[in-house]
Amino acid sequence: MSHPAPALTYDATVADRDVEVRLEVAAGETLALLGPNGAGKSTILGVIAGLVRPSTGGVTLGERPLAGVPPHDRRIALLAQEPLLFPHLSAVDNVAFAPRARGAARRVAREQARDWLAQVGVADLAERRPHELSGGQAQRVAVARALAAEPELLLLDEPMAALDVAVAPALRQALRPVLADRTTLLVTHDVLDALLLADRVAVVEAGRVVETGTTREVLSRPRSGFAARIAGLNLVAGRWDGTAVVGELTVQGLPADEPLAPGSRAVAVFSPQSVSVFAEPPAGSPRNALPATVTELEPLGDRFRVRTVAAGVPLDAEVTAAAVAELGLAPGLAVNLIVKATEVSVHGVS
Amino acid sequence: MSHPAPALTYDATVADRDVEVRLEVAAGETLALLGPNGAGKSTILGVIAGLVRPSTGGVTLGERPLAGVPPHDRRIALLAQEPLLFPHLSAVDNVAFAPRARGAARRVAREQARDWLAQVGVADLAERRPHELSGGQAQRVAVARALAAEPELLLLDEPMAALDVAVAPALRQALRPVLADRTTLLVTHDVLDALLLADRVAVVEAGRVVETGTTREVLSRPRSGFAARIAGLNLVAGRWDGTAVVGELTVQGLPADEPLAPGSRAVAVFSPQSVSVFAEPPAGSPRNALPATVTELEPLGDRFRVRTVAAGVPLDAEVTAAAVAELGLAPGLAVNLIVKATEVSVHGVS
Amino acid sequence: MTTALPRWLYIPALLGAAFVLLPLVAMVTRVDWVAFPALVTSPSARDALWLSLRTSTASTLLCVLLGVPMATVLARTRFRGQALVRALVLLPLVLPPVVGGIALLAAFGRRGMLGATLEVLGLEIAFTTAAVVLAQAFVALPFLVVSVEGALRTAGRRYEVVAATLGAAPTTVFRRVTLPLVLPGLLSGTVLAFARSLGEFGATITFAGSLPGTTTTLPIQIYLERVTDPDAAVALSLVLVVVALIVIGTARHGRGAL
Amino acid sequence: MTTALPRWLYIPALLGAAFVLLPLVAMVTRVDWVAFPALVTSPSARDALWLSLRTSTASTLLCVLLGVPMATVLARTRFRGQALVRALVLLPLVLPPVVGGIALLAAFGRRGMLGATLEVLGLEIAFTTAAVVLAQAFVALPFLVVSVEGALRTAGRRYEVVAATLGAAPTTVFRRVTLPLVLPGLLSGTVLAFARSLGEFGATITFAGSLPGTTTTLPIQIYLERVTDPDAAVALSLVLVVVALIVIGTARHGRGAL
Amino acid sequence: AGDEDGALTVFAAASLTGPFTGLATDFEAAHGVEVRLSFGGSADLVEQVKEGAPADVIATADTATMSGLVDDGLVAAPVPFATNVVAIAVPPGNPAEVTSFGDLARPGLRLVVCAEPVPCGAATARVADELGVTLSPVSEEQSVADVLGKVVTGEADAGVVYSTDIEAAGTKVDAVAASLGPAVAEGTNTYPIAAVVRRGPAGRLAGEFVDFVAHDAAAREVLAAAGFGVA
Ligand SMILES: Nc1ncnc2c1ncn2[C@@H]1O[C@H](COP(=O)(O)OP(=O)(O)OP(=O)(O)O)[C@@H](O)[C@H]1O
Ligand SMILES: Nc1ncnc2c1ncn2[C@@H]1O[C@H](COP(=O)(O)OP(=O)(O)OP(=O)(O)O)[C@@H](O)[C@H]1O
Ligand SMILES: [Mg+2]
Ligand SMILES: [Mg+2]
Repeated sequence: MSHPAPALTYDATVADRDVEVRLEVAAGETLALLGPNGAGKSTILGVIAGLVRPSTGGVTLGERPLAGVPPHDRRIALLAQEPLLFPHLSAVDNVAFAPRARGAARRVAREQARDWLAQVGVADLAERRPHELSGGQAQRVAVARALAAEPELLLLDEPMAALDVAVAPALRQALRPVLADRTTLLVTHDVLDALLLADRVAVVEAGRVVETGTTREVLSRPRSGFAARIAGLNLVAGRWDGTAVVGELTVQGLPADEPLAPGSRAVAVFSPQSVSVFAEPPAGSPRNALPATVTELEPLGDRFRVRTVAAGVPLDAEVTAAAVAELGLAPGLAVNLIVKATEVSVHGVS
Repeated sequence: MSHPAPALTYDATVADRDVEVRLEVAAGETLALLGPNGAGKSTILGVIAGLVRPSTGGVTLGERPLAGVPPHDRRIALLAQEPLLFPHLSAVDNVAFAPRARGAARRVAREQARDWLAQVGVADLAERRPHELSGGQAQRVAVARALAAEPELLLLDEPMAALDVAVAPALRQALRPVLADRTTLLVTHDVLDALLLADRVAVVEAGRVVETGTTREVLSRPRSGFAARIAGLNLVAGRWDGTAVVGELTVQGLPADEPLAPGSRAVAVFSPQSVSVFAEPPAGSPRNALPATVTELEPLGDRFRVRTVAAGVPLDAEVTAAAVAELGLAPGLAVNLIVKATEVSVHGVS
Repeated sequence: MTTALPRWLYIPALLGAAFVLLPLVAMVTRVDWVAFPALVTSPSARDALWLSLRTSTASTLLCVLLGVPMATVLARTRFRGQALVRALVLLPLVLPPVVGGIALLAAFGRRGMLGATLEVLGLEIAFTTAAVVLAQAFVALPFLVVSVEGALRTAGRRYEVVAATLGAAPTTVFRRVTLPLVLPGLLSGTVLAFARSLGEFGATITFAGSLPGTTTTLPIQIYLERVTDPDAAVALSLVLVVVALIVIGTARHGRGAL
Repeated sequence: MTTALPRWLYIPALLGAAFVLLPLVAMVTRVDWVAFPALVTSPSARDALWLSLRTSTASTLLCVLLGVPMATVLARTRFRGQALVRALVLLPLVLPPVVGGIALLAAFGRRGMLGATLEVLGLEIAFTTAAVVLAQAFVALPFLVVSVEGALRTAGRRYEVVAATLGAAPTTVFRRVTLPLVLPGLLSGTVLAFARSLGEFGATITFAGSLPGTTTTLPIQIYLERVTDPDAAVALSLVLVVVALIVIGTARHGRGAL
Repeated sequence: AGDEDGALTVFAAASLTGPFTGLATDFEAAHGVEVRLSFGGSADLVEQVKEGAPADVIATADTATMSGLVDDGLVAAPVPFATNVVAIAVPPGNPAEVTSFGDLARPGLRLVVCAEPVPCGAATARVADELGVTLSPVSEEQSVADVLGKVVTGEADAGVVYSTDIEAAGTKVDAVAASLGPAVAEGTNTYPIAAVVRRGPAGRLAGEFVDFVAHDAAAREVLAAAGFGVA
């Protein structure tokens, strides 16, 4: 807890799985790993945790090269893709395992464990054995168990899989403070996880890192095929004033999960699909009318992605080919971008 | 394959898990089970498959009461929440297991298995052992294995979990024809799965069915708390004319996954958040301007849900409180609902 | 995937290995290597070895045929008195083999429970090679049952359940899922049963007697030689050891290849 | 979760059960119930039973202390010659117990390899109660090693890996994950080792001789009585059977409660 | 062992179990010491003594086995103290109607004998030789007890064991009277007893026990009553 979070340098090859990757995670930073099935995400986590032996290269955590360091000495906790709860221990004892392994007294460890269980919303299942839990419940207990290890580096392999939609936001919120002061690698298939929990994103395809960058960069201007399929969001940063994010642009929206304190840093997120392009600002319910200039038109099958700049902020809209023709869209044209406030989710930025 | 799909009647209690449910699935119908973690979804599937003994009540498939019928004689295939691939068999032999158990020759069974593997996009992994597969790859092989069983009743427990976003649509498409002529129960956390694959939806909360109905009803007018959190979509049915779904209303949109043949039945789906409310039809990129009459205003925290009727079709919009005030929205008011075509996904209906 | 073992664990492990290996090494040092070839190739030794191999193979086969179903029923069903049945089935393990021989006589002997029945059927078991096989199977069967039942329990039923939901009938499940999954346990059980059969002495001599070529197995030959020719006894013991090592080694190798 | 067993499986299972149970039943019918109480409560019988219980307990303890680490090292590490070591460790299973006794004498006897060393230390092992314990442990150790190694292999390393990533040092992993997970296998291994110790005869009589109260265990007593008093032998065998049943039953019960 | 704690340990051949148990009690009464008895096959006992078993006195079933100890200088001069003769034992009622040694060669008869290396087996072989009878036993057992066991259970139609064993078995077996005919000498074993030399000269008590068994009149009577020949 008290040691400052160390930085991670990863440069290793796992030849028989054809995974050859270089990655850096700064101290305290959370890096999201995105990529299709079989891309090598779990393999990377396995190498870092000391469970998969790289054929060449290795991993350095802070000043420590981890080659030859056994898993339990790495101060790295791994939440694997399967929950793998210890079948002979109750939920609370599963979570108390790491505190007890660190030397905490049984009572203290169980108390901490109960706190963690409460944070992931399954406090009432503390005494259950793993085989008495549903799939999602087991997944949550596994998350609590990994968090309770309070490691220097946290590796989370799809922590939100199997969770119901009502729980995921709550869990995301529980994770945020935990990840804030801890170096973390987070494997996810969900852009929202990346957006809300990660500082930077690395996209892995077929065993290679095809793109890295800050979450905003990658999600708003994806260069890799995979990222483009799942991201391409508009992001506007600023401070929350109670109804809008105010920065270079003012964008009204609704806080996504938690209540935001006015004045706090926030980012407004909305998809290009939700952006309408008008010649003139119309009268109606949409709260956001942003004057912008078209910079580029990019065909996307039967649609076009309209790239614009509004007060220096790049914003995209996605419209049909018919709309392009009707509005005569072309680079240099001044337009009004209309976005409904209910389509804009606002997230606090720590 | 050749037997006509039977109907399912479920009326059973599992006392120690507090799951007490009545359900009917018509012959050939696909029922989606939605609900939070621990609601009892997997338990219901377990009872149907004959793996969980109900404390009272039972299950009838077609004319057959299933009480006392062992799992293998039920002609029911279950894709469980964990892939549970046979560790001693390669991927292709896992999938070939059911055909071979039905008596197919080894070569024939393997050929069928390869087809199924190709359909879920992992044909190249046929010879791999389960421990050499990534999480998502294993999940896909498990889906193929369940489908290859060609049962009278198919039980799928979160078939899309662990799949990357790029694969999910393809798998959904592979599932559609399979589910079309087969009675199916599908547990999912994803509304889109329910929408695209199911005829009807049942929402389970805390061991009770709190809502059932056609997918359209439940997803567009959810009455239960859980469904409301995840659904509330606008659905407009009609025939696809190449650019729009034409029915009582004409709604332009983009086919979601597959190319649609003009003239085929289709449904346009868009969320209330994407619907803007205008006093007058504006000029701009949005392709859909639908005259409607406000029927009701429903506060939703800091937002309002505006219920309207357009040409007899109920359509909702979600707007901020400020917009309600500015536009003077009230029941009876005539408005224009504006929806971008890129926000409307069009799905073929079989 | 690798995790380290506690260091201290190696100390008792080495001690244990020394405890088992030392006597074997000590015995080997007593072998008279000059006379060895003659001793182990004498006709009586060759007869005994050949008989031992044949009977042990037969009894192991019998153990597998009876023991695998027994283990499966014990591991996979529940019935009244199951605990008692399991304990009784394991009894030959605890019974001094001589007592086992007495019990076998009481059942299958000429004056035994089934004696009259067997006589009517024209079956005489006592003093035949068949008696050797029965005696060996009686003492070896529990080894197989224990190994396989343990493996079945540890493997659990999850995969069998999956197989059933895929429409596989019980026999298919058993053949294509259960057996392959417990193959390591079955193999080590088979090795144990074979080894125990190979070493069986007390029950054999009590139930089957000792006639060269018919019922004098290698252990009985060793026991006999011990009195007249201790060198020969040690030499034959070594042969037994080598045969056992080959069997165990082969089985482990096969298992490794799975 | 329940799946059916193939019906035909019950046929060989019942045959197997009959094969084991019939001799036991036949033996019981031979017991002279009138004389029974006197026979089994004679001082020599009581001495022998008490000695058997004490030595079997001690040897089982020794087996657990040495065998669990051995099994763990065999199951969880790889080293050159591992296959050979494993085969050698299993050898006492195949060795006729008498040969085992000879080997023990060769190692620990007065004329044995360590004889001189032990004599200097003032330790005489052969023909003492300690020798009984060693002889029993020698033949029983492989049972424990096989059971525990099998359980360790079937349980796999997945949970140990998880424990390590949670920061648990090897000793913690071993104590809090490995051992609890293989507890069923450990328990049945312990029962097997105890049972085998209780029934041990050949190695004991060779290595420890037969001195009433010191080395005459119950099986040796039975062997001796067999000549003079077959009724007593059968009665004592029954006592052994009952003790074994109690031990096995208790252990299974404990295991069930886990 | 023995002397230090005032106890005397006697190793004796299994066939001596009956008489020696009585003799030990008598000796204990007379000398106020505890006598501990260990019975077994003669060869086994000799082997044990060679390996350092704590015997003070050893009595074997023939002189050949004892000679091994003499050669190694482990015992003082052995004293012959009894003889035993092999005889034919049959199940009660003699179902196979065996009346002479010659009958044992009858085809189909299930005969069980001791293996040749065992003293009683050696005696049996000598008798068969002398009488010119070719035996084809169904089993050659390791010990008298095993032979007797097969006769008692009726597995065998006849067995050759010591006459003392038939005596001790009481009604469970019958003896075939005068079965050896002229080969009695060949069928007779001489039992020697000797004090074990244990790190220094044989203990006084051990010598006294040897004396007692070999020469005490009461002791001789006990042996005779058990069917042993006492000269
Ligand atoms: N033990 C193994 N031996 C050989 N290949 C393996 C092994 N485990 C995984 N692979 C392969 O290595 C590649 C990377 O797998 P990995 O588990 O890292 O993927 P992933 O990115 O985590 O995928 P997912 O999203 O499906 O979990 C895959 O092609 C997989 O099939
Ligand atoms: N073996 C069991 N014994 C007792 N309770 C159990 C057992 N298995 C599950 N439960 C409980 O029964 C309830 C229903 O579980 P079920 O697995 O059906 O949930 P689910 O709807 O599938 O949830 P999820 O979305 O997390 O998979 C849960 O509260 C769970 O804790
Ligand atoms: Mg993965
Ligand atoms: Mg579930």
